[in-house]
Amino acid sequence: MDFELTPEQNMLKKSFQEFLAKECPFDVVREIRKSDMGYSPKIWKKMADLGWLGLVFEEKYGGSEGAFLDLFVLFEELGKAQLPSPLFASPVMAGFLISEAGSDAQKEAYLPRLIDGKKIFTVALPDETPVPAGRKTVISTGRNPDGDYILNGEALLVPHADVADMILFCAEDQNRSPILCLADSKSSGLRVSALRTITEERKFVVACANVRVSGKNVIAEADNAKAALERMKTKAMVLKCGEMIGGFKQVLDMTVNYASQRKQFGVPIGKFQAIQHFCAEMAIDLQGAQLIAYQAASAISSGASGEVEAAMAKAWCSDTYVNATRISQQIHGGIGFTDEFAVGLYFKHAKESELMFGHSKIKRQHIANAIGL
Amino acid sequence: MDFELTPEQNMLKKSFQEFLAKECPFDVVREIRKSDMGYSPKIWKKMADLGWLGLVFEEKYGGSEGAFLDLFVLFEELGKAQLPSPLFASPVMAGFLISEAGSDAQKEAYLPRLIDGKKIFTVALPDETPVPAGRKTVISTGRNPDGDYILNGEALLVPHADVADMILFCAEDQNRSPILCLADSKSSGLRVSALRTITEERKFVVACANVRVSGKNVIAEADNAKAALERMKTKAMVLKCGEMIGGFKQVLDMTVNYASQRKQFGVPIGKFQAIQHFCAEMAIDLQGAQLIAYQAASAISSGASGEVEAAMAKAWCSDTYVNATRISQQIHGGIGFTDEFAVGLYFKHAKESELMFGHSKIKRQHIANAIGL
Amino acid sequence: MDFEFTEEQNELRRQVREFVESEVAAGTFEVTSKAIVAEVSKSFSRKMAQRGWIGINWPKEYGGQGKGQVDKMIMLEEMYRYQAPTGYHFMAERQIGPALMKFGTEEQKKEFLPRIVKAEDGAMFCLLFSEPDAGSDLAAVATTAGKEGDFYIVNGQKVWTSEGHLSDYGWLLAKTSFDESIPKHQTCSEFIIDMKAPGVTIRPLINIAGEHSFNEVFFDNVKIPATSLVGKEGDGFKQIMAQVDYERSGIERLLQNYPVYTALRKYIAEMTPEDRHSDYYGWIKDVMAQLEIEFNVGRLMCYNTAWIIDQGKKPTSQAAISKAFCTRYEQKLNDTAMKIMGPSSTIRKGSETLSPAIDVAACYLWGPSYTLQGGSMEVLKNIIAQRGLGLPR
Amino acid sequence: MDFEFTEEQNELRRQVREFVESEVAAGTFEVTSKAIVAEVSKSFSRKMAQRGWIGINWPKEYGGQGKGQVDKMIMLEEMYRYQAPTGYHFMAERQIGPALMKFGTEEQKKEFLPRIVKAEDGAMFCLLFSEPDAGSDLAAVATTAGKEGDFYIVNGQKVWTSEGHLSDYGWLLAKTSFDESIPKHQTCSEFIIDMKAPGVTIRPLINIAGEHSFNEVFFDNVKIPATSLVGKEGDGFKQIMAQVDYERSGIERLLQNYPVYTALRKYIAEMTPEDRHSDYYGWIKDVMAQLEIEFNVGRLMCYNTAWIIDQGKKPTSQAAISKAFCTRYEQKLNDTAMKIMGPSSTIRKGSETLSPAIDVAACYLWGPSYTLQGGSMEVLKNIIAQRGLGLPR
Repeated sequence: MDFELTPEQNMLKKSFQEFLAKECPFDVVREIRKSDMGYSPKIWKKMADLGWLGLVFEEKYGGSEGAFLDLFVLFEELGKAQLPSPLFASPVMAGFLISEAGSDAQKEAYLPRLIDGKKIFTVALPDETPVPAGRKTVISTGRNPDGDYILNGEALLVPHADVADMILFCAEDQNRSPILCLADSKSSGLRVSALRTITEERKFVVACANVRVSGKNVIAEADNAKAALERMKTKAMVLKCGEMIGGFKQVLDMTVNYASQRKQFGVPIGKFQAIQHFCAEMAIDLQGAQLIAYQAASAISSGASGEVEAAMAKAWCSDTYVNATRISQQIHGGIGFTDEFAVGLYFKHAKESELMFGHSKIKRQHIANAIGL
Repeated sequence: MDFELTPEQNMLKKSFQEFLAKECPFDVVREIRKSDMGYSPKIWKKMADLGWLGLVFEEKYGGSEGAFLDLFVLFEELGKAQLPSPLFASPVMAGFLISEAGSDAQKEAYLPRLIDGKKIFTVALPDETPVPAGRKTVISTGRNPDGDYILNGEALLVPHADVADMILFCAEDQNRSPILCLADSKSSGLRVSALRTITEERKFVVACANVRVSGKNVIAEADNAKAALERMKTKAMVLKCGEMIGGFKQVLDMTVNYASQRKQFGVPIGKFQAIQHFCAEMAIDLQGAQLIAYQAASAISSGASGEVEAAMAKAWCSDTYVNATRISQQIHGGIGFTDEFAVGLYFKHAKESELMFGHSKIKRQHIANAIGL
Repeated sequence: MDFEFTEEQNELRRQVREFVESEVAAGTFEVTSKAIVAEVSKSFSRKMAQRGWIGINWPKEYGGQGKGQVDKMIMLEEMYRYQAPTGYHFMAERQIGPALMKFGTEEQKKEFLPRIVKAEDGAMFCLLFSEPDAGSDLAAVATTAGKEGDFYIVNGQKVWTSEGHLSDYGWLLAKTSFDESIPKHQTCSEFIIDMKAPGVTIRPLINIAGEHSFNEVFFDNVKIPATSLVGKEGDGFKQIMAQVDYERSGIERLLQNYPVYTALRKYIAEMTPEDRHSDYYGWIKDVMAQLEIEFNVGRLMCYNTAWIIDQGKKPTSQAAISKAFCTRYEQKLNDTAMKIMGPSSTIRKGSETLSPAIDVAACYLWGPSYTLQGGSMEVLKNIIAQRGLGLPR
Repeated sequence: MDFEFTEEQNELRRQVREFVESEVAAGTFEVTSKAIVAEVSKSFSRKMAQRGWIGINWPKEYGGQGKGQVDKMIMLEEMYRYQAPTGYHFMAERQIGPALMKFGTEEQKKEFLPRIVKAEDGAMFCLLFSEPDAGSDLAAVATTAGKEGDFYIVNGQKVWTSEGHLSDYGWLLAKTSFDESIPKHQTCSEFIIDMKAPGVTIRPLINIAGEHSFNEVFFDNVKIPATSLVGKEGDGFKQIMAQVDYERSGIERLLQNYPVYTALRKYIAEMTPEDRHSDYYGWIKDVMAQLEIEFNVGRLMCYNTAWIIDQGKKPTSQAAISKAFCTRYEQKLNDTAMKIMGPSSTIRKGSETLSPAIDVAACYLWGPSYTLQGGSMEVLKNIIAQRGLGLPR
């Protein structure tokens, strides 16, 4: 049992921190977030050059074969910094799927460019949360006589679709069986429309009208596709937890800082018991969130599936992070409610993260099933 | 719209308060609670003489035909005083059922003695909360060739069964259709065993082995029985809410009192913001509990069914009262945790009341159905 | 004890509902959340004025209808189910009018009250109380109004001024006494200030929802006539304390997000019978029932406070309870709506496609302001504990 | 970062589990809640001692095994799943032993440490800290120990003394300095006092569950030898502060009601497939999953604190976090169990019929004590805020 990072991981963590502190202070983050591109190609290139995109991939594709925990630590730091980039969409979601389920040829074709950052990938997934039948979005597929797959339908909230070179679709065939396939974002029939979202980061609706995908771009079908998708989601969810505990830590630090400085009634508000106890509650929840998220990351890092650990981590991190950002807003008062002050970013990030991969109620269903209820 | 009692009701309320303050201070209450009888026949007689048992019954049976709200106010005061007596079992639960569903002959036969307190009635109901099939308790019934009903089975948590003269059973026939019938507590085959309960008030298991009830003691059957039962439960539940807001008010008063006097670190603990905010939360919840409980009582008093209002009141009062007693325990510290100090009574009362007639989750199911979900 | 409304009140409710629904049908305004204060429509306010609904609870001598606070609440409840745009007269009717009746000079009453009640031009007010260093601690106000002959010269800065950029006048709290020996809470006075006066600068504050409704207001040697003083010099806080109960008791604290509730119910109603046989739907039922209970509690609290006002009593603790409860309800409503509606609820108005009619995410982002403005949750709890329960200060 | 145990630790866990399960099977003790401290069995403690499990984390020179706090926690986790009756040695092993090793004289160590580690006669200790006016505010201790020659004369009263009526010795905090000019927290000292000494009177306190585990202890001119002083005169508080982290870090804070959890799972497992197709069962699944998450979080917190201790660091904030979290979990467990099990859960042990094996209602009634003793929730939050986060005092 060891609750500390290895010295190597601590060095890595420090390098993440230094880069992020230097390259993306809050002003830059806010600028990127509202920019047309939605990310900074300059910073993206630097991240790629530092090897961040290939942390856990095989060396032969340009990766460094690091531990999953290394990547988790990176996401923790990204959660603090709130830097928008295609890191989650491209190496994590698309990269994991290709690397999990793709053929050697596909890996050779795509991973090196994905890892060196020259090409940006994104994924278009079906709804993860129950929605009324009339609102379901789905990309359906059938094969034409040439053996090509033909995609039709819509996918919601696809990140960075406007700048992506390739889009990995999770489509479904007539039997509602999943098919993972890659389409060039320039494909005829493929249309991308921008969504304004809660975090101010744009996401996209990707609509397909007879988009043609050749058989060689099919990554996986049926049970293979399903399994790869589950594995990818579990890992991505845990990295999202990393992001959340990073954000949570940052929010608590900012709140304690502010409460120690802001004076009302002649004293720092951090002297008031109400404020102290709010902060103590946040510290308790954060400690729990860190432990349970690292537990899940460690499980995956050591080769376990980590599914239940991931569900527990996601449930706990979602509930507590959202709550902490609400309290931090209350403690910051009016200043925290302005767009000029950074703490609001986390309030938005927490809510978006809570809903991604399912909020705590949905996770608790998984957990209940897993413990035999 | 009027949020105050009428002058007459205020006078009535004052008379309840004066009697209870005089007759049953905490020492007496604790003594009665632990006594073999489980109630004080002396106080019971006085309550009967004051007309408390007949508040809402017809004059011809010895009642005073008061409003349901009058009775509600009485229960609010009883909730403060925590006096154990068969008032809930006899006039409310049994009395309401007989008065709602009984024939004129049955009313004439039973209500006068029930109202003058000479006879004590109680009711034996089936489980109100979902329990595993193997734990269900039920009194089943069939008819023998003479037309008598034969009761078999068990009922749990029957109040005052040891001193009751008559027990009103809610039995079920082979078709699981309910039958309300009255049996003499001395009937052959009827056995009463004592349960120690959370409040220290004893309740009872009533077991029937071929207990014979003559047809003339059947109060209602099938749909009539069902409807009478629902109406009684709605009213009893609202009176229980009255008891709960009375207890809640008392707990808050005691807590504020204690916090104003108890010193730690050289000041009354009620000066600490943590304590003040706990008390403020209790006051918010109590205000809501009072309003929503009175809303339900008023609805019933004005002749409406009040079912949804009752469910809402029960849900809100249960959750907030339980929580308030937990907080009051915390504020009282060790002293509140001893049996010598009265505040613990409410902690127990809140939990028992929460579970009677279903806790908030169960009530929310009713509410959701009622609002069309 | 009576939870029913009078026949007359039911009739008022019917009339208001009819009016609002016909306005909605005619497309006079868009049904959207958070519009009560933020949506300013002089023409809509005039329509209300014509029906006697502005100042409905004002005395007849001041152009009101002489009805009660409960009547006003009935009227507002119907208005706010559809978020009628009452921003033009909202602050003036709720706070400025009653304060002027109580503390104003005859000239001030004559000048402003009829204008407010008729929603005439030049009747929109904003509140100039909070400052960067005077939030919950209002006694720390540093803006000064020094008397010079027949004028006061105002210098300083206010912040979180809702709709300051649209208002004709501001209701200003400023320091008028600079004698250190005088207790802090006797050093301030209230003024009416022309928002277009030379030396007044308004800078918009964009909030975390990306919207502009708050402002910073700067005063640089703004010269206002001595007749702008409302009430007595040094009585500023005392006068404000008489106003805040009204500020806190309104049903707008409960209904600001009613369209979110409506949208949520519609969303749930779209679920198919198949969707409904799931643990997930069971959970939706459960949280919706809890919202229903809390809405009912909040509504009773609002009417209870209004009724207390109508009895001529001060509802200090009840108003604080009501505001604390209702604002928390609204935060919970928006939070629950996003949870139930899932990731697609993060899509904001202004999207190229799928732009939602009700911007639930924006409502969620506005949430923190509810428990800050008009008395923060912590200040309200202090009031409830100390003034309501009598705990030691 | 490694959440796995070593092979050796897994082996320890296996051995302890095997032992406890065989004891349960043999009926040596009854599996019941709240037994960790309250159930006193010298013979069971001796069995543990024979296996080296008392003082497992004590240095070998004092008869311990020289293992870590994590090892101790593994051992206790297995013990407490079945609520092994460890009351005889619990306090002495956790608190008295370590304090003596740090502050005791050679004579004191020689007298008590071997006795504790072997669970010999005369090794049971209770804590004599709290007083009627010194609860959270321990500095207000008023019991005096005035020095007279080779003796101290103790006068005063202690309260909430767990198992005082069964203990051989008390670990006493008393005032030894009466000079008003000395800061309060330098006026007290620690002593070992014979609970059977003349002048010691023990009065039982019956708690709201109707059970006796606390006591009042009165001292009327109790004469104790000067050699009873532990550590330095006036260092009482400083010494105690070094002990409380251990007091707060234990896994007993999480597992005191494990039998309730077991009973609850059994109860739910009895539900038929038909029962399971209901919103109600969906709710049960939901709350049980939440308990599962929180149990996991609490367990990680316990092991984390133990690990910090093993690194030779002070876990002040983490121990406070862990105790705050775990005690709240236990209150929630009992509350949830009663809700799920419904009205029949109000039936207590000792009923004529249907007397439950696990007295869930009693566990619920014990709940309030968890967040009071060993540092109230409020004191813990103050510690977390001030010492953990560095907020101003």
